[in-house]
Amino acid sequence: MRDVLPEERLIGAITRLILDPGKRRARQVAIGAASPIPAAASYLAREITGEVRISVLNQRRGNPFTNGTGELFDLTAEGRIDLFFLGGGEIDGAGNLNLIGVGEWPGSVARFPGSFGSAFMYMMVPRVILYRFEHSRRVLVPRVAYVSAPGTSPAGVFRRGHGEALVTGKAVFSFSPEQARFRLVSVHPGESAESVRRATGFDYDMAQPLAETADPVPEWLRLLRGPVAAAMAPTYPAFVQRIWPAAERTRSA
Amino acid sequence: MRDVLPEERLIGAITRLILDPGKRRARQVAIGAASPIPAAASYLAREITGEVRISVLNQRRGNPFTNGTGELFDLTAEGRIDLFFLGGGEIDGAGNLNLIGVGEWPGSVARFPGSFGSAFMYMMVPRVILYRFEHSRRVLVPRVAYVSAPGTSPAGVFRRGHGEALVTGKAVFSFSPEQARFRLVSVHPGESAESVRRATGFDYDMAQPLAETADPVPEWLRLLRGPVAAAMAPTYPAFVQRIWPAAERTRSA
Amino acid sequence: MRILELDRLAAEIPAAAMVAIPPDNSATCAAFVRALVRQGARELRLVGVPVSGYATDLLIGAGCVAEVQSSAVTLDEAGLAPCFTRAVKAGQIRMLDATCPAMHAMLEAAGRGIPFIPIRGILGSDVLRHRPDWRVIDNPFQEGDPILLLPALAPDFAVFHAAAADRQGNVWVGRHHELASMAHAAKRTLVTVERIVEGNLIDDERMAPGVIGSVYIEAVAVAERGAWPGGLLDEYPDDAGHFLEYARLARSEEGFRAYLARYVLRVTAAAAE
Amino acid sequence: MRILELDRLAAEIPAAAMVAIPPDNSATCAAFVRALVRQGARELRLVGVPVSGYATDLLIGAGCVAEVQSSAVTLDEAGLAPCFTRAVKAGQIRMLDATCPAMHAMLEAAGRGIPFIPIRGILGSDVLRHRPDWRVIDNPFQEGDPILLLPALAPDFAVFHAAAADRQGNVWVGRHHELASMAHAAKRTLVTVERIVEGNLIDDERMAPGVIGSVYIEAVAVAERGAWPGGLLDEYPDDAGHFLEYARLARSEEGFRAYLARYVLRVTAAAAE
Repeated sequence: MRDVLPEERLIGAITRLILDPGKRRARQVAIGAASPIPAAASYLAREITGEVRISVLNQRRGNPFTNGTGELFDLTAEGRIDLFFLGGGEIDGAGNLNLIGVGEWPGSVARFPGSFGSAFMYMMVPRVILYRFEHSRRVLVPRVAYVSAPGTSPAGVFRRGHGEALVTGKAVFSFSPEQARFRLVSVHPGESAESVRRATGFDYDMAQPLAETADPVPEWLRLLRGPVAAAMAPTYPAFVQRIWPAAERTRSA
Repeated sequence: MRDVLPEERLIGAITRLILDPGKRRARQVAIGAASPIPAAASYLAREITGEVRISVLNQRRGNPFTNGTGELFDLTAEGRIDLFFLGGGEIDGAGNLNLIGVGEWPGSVARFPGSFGSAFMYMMVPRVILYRFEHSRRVLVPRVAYVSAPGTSPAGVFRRGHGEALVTGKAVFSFSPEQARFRLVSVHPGESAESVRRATGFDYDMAQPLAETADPVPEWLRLLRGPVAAAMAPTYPAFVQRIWPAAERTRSA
Repeated sequence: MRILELDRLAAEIPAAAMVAIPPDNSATCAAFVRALVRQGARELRLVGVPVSGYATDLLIGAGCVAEVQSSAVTLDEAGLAPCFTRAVKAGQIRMLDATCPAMHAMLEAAGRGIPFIPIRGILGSDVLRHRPDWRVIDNPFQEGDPILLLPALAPDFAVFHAAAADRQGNVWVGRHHELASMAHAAKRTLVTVERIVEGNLIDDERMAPGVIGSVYIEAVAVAERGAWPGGLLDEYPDDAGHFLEYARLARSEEGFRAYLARYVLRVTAAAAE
Repeated sequence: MRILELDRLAAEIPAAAMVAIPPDNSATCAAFVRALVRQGARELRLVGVPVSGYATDLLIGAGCVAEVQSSAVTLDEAGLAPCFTRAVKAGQIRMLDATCPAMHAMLEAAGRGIPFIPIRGILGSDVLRHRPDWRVIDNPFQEGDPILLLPALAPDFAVFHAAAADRQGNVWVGRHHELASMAHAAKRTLVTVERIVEGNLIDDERMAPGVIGSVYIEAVAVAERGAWPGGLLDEYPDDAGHFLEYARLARSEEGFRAYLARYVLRVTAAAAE
């Protein structure tokens, strides 16, 4: 079997978070558009447990929505979606997400596409995993310029959950809503406590001892390179072709 | 051509009300379930003007609703329905409708089926014509036992229209929302001011002079017995067979 | 999603459950309701979407019902609903009167996960006066504009009949979009179908718009002609003669017992659907 | 309902109209928008349902837009929307930021004829802080529960593409139920279609669930492949290569002019669709 790819390690790390036995079971997982890494982690979790349903926005086949593009939000409002993934142009140390821009409102210095559903989903889904591959002081800032979606809410505000972790290209953080603060849990191979600290604009706690992000176990790699790649190919053809080219998939099968 | 039937006269009277040039044009007319007389009047108005659209609840073919049984109410709330028909187990002199019952709530003495959409439609459709064939002191009461739908509303309450007329098996009344009071406009052949007064439980004004309800003009009769009967046959087969049996329709065509 | 026998499906409903069912012209779950009667269902709280018909009257007559929330209970062309009318006069059931668009709106609010929804009209109706759970407020966007707010209504169960389900639990209801609203609103949804089809109904662009996704569906049972005496889309028309027979028999207690014996309790291959 | 030529249909939109259009993956009205550009449409106020894509970016670049109300403007896989990004940084358009379920809910409220609708979440977002037209109240049904109310949003026009219309003006949109919400919400609805079909789409129980009834439709024009470079259901996939070409060209003013010249302004038989 070939070596673990960085993408596969990220997928494995997210899969471990999804399957965390201390958390609500993720039976219904929704994936935003154009997020192949979280999608792959969800497909892998489905292969492992056999009980995860996945809704990928804008997926032509296998998309369970028949009531228009608003149905995901109705399902979420009702509490029928267990887990969602979010990112952001900026993420700060209190878990706030900025998908709007920087500079004078609504973005005179930098303008991101917009908030999408984040202002709603972050508060209404019981479990949210934050994912952003770019790990830099530009993205991970002390304080976001604008809050698309708040990391925490005052008592009395209806909210089902919070971000529970942040996965980047360098590390995995957990998040404490009580302290509104991240904790560095593991660094990916090739990174260190120092390299992560240098690349991170916000302050955070450190797990003691600090772990290295674990590789996916061989069975997970087999599942990724076989059934997960096959399930993802129709929706993420470019990603699958890049990470798991057909020849590699055949060899793994 | 055979004599005018009482049903045809009722239909003609309602058609005149629909086409009243002093009123908002009735382009979109909705018909509740099981009301063949108002339906026939609407179909006749459509034949005459060529611009009336008719929505018949529960009609299998020709029903424009594709968004479920609630769509009529959404259309109405938006102001897209111009004219509707209502009746009631009791109708009082102030135009209030009772579709609930009599006696201790919700109907220890008499229980009608229920309010259906009346509490909403009566206030949200710009034009409502009241129709009840039975003209008796049991139906036309001084004061309804319960108000399913109020005849008038206090200033400040959002309301698009009121009942503009009441057509019964004996007579035609107009309604003044300012006075919350009916005025007897015409009596059907065979009836008189006195016979109507005797059969009516509520007080009302009288038009001077009191007219006799006019017969439909011959062209209207031809339309009724031809295209209107044909258009109605799929939805109201028993009614069409009784009023315009096939032999009669052929003769008129 | 589970595929069960009809009687097992009906056994999912516990005593005192709040159950939303469609009226006679909207793919009603008549076979399911007959199974409920056979099982001696008790203290049900029925919800009409937005009105109620034969199925509700049958359950009332058989003593299965504690409460009805609806805009009307009617046999349409066949006249008044006899068991309902008797039960209301005798004070044997609680009747929560409503009005059609309010029933739709309360279910819509539940399906959208919002705690309440405004609705125009209704002010001045005695229906409102008898609904302490409904609230009139001043429109926060326009002074001097009173408007009614309705609370979300999330029944314990939605039950209806449909033409087809696939093995993933997707259910094709066609233009009966009100059934999707019921399923979205209810905590659990049980469905009887004419048939189970192979493949995935959602993958077919011609079928998908009329499908309720399996995420909303708890269990399905096959019940051929399961809406009878109601009709189902273009599959079969309603049985007007049977509604008249029911209305005639149910006018008396003895007649109703005879109807039950002939059409409901007799468990033959045919009656078990 | 009228059946018009595409350019006549586009001419229905006056200057400063508020126009709701779907994003690239939801049967977007791309051919219609190119016709708008050719006609020099001005001061449009665009509404994204719930986000905006190529069609909005094209109109912005061509100087047709005064305001965008949307949850995002994006070319998805092809990256940032270049004309939008430039125009926001330069302060050339008013941007009313929203969030997806709020866009859906505001349109839903208009389509239901209610003046406002509640929505959960969003409290604490700067999106809310920049929307003085949104209001937070205390839930009248539960003390100490702040909740956001959104006003109904009724655009002057909804415009989208669909597979087919019949001559009565019924339009089949399939599973794109969000297009029905747009049509219900808007004062007038204009539609481009792949084809006009004979018969009545509503009479076919297989088609009816995906039909928007003619009562909502003002006018229709045939525009074959009218969603291109977007896709349409199972009729044709989106043209990912063209989105990339657009994104690349539109990165500069000159490139955008070249794109207009090549794909929008050139009125040949093909370009006129």
